[in-house]
Amino acid sequence: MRDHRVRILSNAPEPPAYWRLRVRLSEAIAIRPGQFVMVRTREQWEPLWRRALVIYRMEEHAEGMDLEFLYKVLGRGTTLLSRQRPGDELEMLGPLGNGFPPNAETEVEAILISGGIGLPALYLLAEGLARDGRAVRLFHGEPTVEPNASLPFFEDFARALGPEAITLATEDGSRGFQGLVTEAVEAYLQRARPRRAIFYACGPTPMLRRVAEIATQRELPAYVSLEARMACGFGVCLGCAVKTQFASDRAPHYRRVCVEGPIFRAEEVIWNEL
Amino acid sequence: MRDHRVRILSNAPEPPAYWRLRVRLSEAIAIRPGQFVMVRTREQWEPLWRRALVIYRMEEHAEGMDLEFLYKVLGRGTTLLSRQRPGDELEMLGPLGNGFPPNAETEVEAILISGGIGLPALYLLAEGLARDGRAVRLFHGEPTVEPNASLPFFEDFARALGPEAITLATEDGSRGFQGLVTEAVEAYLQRARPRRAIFYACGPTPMLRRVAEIATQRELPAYVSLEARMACGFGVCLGCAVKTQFASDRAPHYRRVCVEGPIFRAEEVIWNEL
Amino acid sequence: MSCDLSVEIAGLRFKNPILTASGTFGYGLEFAPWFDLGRLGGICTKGLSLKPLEGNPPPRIVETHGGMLNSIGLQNIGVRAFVTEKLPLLRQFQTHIIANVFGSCFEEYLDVIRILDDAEGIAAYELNISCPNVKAGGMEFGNDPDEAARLTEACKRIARRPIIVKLSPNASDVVRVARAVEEAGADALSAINTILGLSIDIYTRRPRLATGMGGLSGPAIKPIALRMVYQIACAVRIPVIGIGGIATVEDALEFLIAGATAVQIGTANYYDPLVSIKILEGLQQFCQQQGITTIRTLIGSLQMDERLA
Amino acid sequence: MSCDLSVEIAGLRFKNPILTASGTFGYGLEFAPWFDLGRLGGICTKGLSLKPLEGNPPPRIVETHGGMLNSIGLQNIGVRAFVTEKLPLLRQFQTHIIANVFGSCFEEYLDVIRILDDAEGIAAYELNISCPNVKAGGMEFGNDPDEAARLTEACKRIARRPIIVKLSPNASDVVRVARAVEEAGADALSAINTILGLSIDIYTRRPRLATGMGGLSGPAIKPIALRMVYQIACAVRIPVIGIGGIATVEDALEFLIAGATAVQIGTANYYDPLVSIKILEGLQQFCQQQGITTIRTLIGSLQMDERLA
Ligand SMILES: Cc1cc2nc3c(=O)[nH]c(=O)nc-3n(C[C@H](O)[C@H](O)[C@H](O)COP(=O)(O)OP(=O)(O)OC[C@H]3O[C@@H](n4cnc5c(N)ncnc54)[C@H](O)[C@@H]3O)c2cc1C
Ligand SMILES: Cc1cc2nc3c(=O)[nH]c(=O)nc-3n(C[C@H](O)[C@H](O)[C@H](O)COP(=O)(O)OP(=O)(O)OC[C@H]3O[C@@H](n4cnc5c(N)ncnc54)[C@H](O)[C@@H]3O)c2cc1C
Ligand SMILES: Cc1cc2nc3c(=O)[nH]c(=O)nc-3n(C[C@H](O)[C@H](O)[C@H](O)COP(=O)(O)O)c2cc1C
Ligand SMILES: Cc1cc2nc3c(=O)[nH]c(=O)nc-3n(C[C@H](O)[C@H](O)[C@H](O)COP(=O)(O)O)c2cc1C
Ligand code: FES
Ligand code: FES
Repeated sequence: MRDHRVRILSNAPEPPAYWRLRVRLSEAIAIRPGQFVMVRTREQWEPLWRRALVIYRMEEHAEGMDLEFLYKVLGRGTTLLSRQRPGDELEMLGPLGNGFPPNAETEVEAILISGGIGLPALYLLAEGLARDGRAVRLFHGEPTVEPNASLPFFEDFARALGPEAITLATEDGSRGFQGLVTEAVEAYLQRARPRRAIFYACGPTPMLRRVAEIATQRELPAYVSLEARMACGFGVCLGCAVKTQFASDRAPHYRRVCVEGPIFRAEEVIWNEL
Repeated sequence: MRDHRVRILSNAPEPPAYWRLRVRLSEAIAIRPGQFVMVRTREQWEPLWRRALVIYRMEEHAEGMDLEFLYKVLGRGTTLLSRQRPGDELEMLGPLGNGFPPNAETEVEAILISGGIGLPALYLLAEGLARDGRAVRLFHGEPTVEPNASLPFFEDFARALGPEAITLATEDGSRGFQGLVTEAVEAYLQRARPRRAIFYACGPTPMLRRVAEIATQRELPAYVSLEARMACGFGVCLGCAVKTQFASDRAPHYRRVCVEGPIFRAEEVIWNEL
Repeated sequence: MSCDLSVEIAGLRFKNPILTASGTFGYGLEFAPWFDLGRLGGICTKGLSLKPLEGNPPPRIVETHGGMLNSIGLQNIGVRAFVTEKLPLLRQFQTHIIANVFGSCFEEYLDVIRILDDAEGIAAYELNISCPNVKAGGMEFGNDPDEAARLTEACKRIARRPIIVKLSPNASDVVRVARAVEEAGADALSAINTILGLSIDIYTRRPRLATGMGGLSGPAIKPIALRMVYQIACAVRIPVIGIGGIATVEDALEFLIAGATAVQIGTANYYDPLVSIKILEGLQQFCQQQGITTIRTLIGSLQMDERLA
Repeated sequence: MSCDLSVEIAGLRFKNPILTASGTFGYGLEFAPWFDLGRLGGICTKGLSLKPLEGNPPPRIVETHGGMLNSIGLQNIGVRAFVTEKLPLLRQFQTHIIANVFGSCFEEYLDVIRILDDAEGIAAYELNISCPNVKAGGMEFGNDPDEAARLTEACKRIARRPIIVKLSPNASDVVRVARAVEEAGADALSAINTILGLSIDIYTRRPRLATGMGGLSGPAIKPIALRMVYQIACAVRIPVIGIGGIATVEDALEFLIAGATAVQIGTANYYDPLVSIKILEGLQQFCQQQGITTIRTLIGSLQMDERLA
């Protein structure tokens, strides 16, 4: 964990509704899938807090390392970020958070589920599992997607997993499966009946809650990547607390999304206190 | 006076210590020499206030009008401005302020005096007087100037006035006259003894005060362009007040630099209350 | 369907709840080149005193993070010049003119009101009680509930128009002052005025304002102002006008939801002369999107857990 | 020539006046990966209570212009766990550890201090009196000068280490509280804690913090904090530690010039974990540039026109 001064290589909008940011670090650092950074622009006085971005992709090379991020422009922080140009510098604290646990068992199919801007949390995981020869499927949901738009993130995942391993769900049926991504997952489970499976999910809370329910019903393990308002990202403000329960015999208590998370086992999260 | 949304054409550093900004307005507007604008970048939350910049040069053309500014990077506002790129938009309120009065008399030599970033206030005035065939001299002071640096602003004035009409003074003698710009003016007055002259000055307060003294000693009229902290620039905050006295029989009272100024007659300014 | 934005305060109907704050909108006329003043719910004039006031020596303002300090010193042309020079032009606009009034002693407040009472085209008076009370050794009127109440009562007795008392956040207990002036007959309250602050030039080791301390305004104070407005609105029955750091339509909505019947836009006018109209349009748009047919359903709709309030 | 940055507070010598504020620096150890904690003048720990506290439900924080609201609910591991798990590691750094202490009643404050008194490696106690006093119906201890004084006295009586009382800006009259606790024996004061504020979600019409209101901190509050620190420093003879919105070396210098003997850096640690060291280095540099040989000549050097103060 350091406060890296990084240089922007590219920063541009990308369909359906994201921005892709590529930056260069002067050194290679160890990153676990699902870890994030806290970022701010140079001379940024407002907003005060840095913004959390999960590390989408990375590439080591002779000059150090390039990192890629996928983000959605929502408010002040991401608007400011979207106005930065190649050559501009960012301050990037990281890597932060626990990241996804390594998958010890080999015979298990990894089912990755994302909604909207939850997607970038899953790429390094997908790539790593595929590299290890595991079975991996990605289900990704969007509200809507232009029928003819090229989807660069799709190609990223297709290169890593093969195109047949990816399912796109759109709420309005504009492309792929019509319905919620969790419905696409359930349809798949009905159809393919994988013997052993594990869920990795990132997306809006209602989606994660539904993933947790499906996991419970089918007695499958599930990891979810949570979001919370973060002032620091490294464990000192206690602002990002979520209520969790580790084993049924211990009392529930707050854990920090930025340090003990953002990845939690779905059954440890007390969903109605989120 | 409008809040113009303008597009940056160029914005780059320029010796000895300034930045030159060129923007395009979609319409031509009437501007008096010495008038200013209040400017902020898009989505600027901090700093809160716009920053005052005098209109340095202008050029009308078929698509509207280009304005040029010369500025010095001092604090938050100008740092932010310096990080804007061609294509970015600015919000520009103006033109504001009274501007220099038209020079009615023809036989008078106009002596323009500037220190540091006071310079841009004088270009449109110089150009206008020269166009009208008046005698104009510019005296400009800098703390120091690289001996071999090209000085683009010098060329601007040289084109308008002829190079022989311009005197550069540097405090360390690195170029031109060695000493304060007001000393250069006095040396000139001693030497050339112009029969009738009028001063127009913009620069740091001590310089302006000295100009006022010289004007009083020699019984010459003098106009000075003042600076003040400005929250609005259009007369409603009353923050930019300076104490002035119009005629010896009227009590001194505060006037707004942004509306009744920034140009004042030197003898109207109560210098020890600035 | 467009939303009914009108609200009622002190028996007056305001076409919408967007007003501009005293001292940040000149005498109103300065903004006439920018937009039709008649679109505003109301305009609070620069503070008016009996005699013209020259104001404080410069520097009078300094920027801070998210705000500014001012010590203008209540510079104004005096109530008589206001009535003869400004009011005739101002009252032609279809909006409520609220005359902001102050004095350095009781009698001065009353004198200013008497003069205004004789003039046409004023809707109400707003008493600025954040003024040094010369008789009480320079303490603000607004610091002491009893004195604020006495002042309110005296003004109510003579004024032929409604009295809005503008509360000072520097009072020890603003809610107590609010209750006291309500009881004394105030028709409405406005809150907050600026918060006392300080800024220092580290090189000269002097305050950055010539007069020392000054009043803090702007987005920086919004959370504090909103909290106070909420607390005041809970404590009184008369309408409260919310002020403090409002710069966007979201800010204005927060104040309305917290219990303000209307809002005043202050410092934001300086860096965006069109901000009040932008907020008004944003409000109309928000209500339309949310299917709100009258703004009055929004006012005071904050759901605060009782245990927490 | 390098400047002597050391200052004395409550009989303790601090190598420099840059401390970190309670609740914004964890238990200190969280920052050990970032820099040598021994470079700091001191570290104020997260507030410690007798029993571990779970804290408030989320959302606990919200960003505002130039600041943030928090309602963490004083979550902490409890004083005993602090003494056994954190202190042994923390006291190895060459800096003063100040234990920030609170309770929901008098006895709890005393119990916490008793436990800490038995431990090694603590320099002083900082009493957080901005805590709801359960016995006084949830009112803050810090709101009432008499109660604050009684608490200070009780703590002084038993503590074997100096007591710093941390003042609440939400008190009706912070200067009166300052005077009262000085008289009750406080060795030093620190000011200010967070200012009560509110932020509302306009879509849900609920507060953005689960618990309703929260404490405002960050650059937004600096002018207010600086004003209060100046007023307090003028009113008491014991040292004052300045807190509130410090983010740059200029900010820290303003507080020292206003009369603070040292400062604490709070919210800025969140967005820049190295900020306290940057400020320390900036301070050293400033003194060198200005030819200041001891920081003590700077403290309280504000030239305020007497008529204005
Ligand atoms: C560990 C972690 C990793 C993250 N990784 C990524 C990433 O890789 N890419 C990415 O795009 N984002 C990511 N996020 C979310 C990202 O940090 C936020 O989107 C960002 O902070 C928003 O900042 P802002 O300044 O643009 O918006 P703000 O101004 O802070 O607020 C956003 C605006 O949108 C509203 N808003 C915020 N969230 C929601 C919501 N869920 N629904 C509706 N309105 C909302 C707010 O109320 C506000 O009006 C991550 C968050 C966490 C905690
Ligand atoms: C009518 C008018 C026209 C102007 N035209 C121009 C122009 O054309 N070009 C231009 O460059 N500037 C011009 N200025 C000045 C310009 O507005 C300021 O330089 C600018 O506002 C500084 O903003 P900032 O945010 O960079 O600095 P801020 O952060 O606001 O403050 C500047 C920093 O530098 C310090 N500082 C400010 N002034 C001085 C000083 N005189 N000496 C030492 N330190 C100082 C401050 O204390 C602060 O630390 C004009 C001003 C006025 C009133
Ligand atoms: C420069 C300035 C001058 C002001 N003058 C007055 C005044 O004359 N009378 C008054 O009641 N309030 C005055 N105020 C206070 C504002 O009306 C308002 O209450 C305060 O600024 C908070 O709102 P804001 O944060 O939106 O600016 C003044 C404020 C500023 C910034
Ligand atoms: C999230 C958070 C938690 C805090 N917890 C405590 C605490 O436990 N005890 C305490 O005395 N002050 C606490 N404070 C107050 C700070 O120590 C400090 O007084 C205040 O934040 C103002 O300083 P700042 O603006 O630099 O942050 C906390 C502040 C924040 C933001
Ligand atoms: S974001 Fe500060 S503790 Fe997690
Ligand atoms: S800058 Fe506001 S009145 Fe001149």
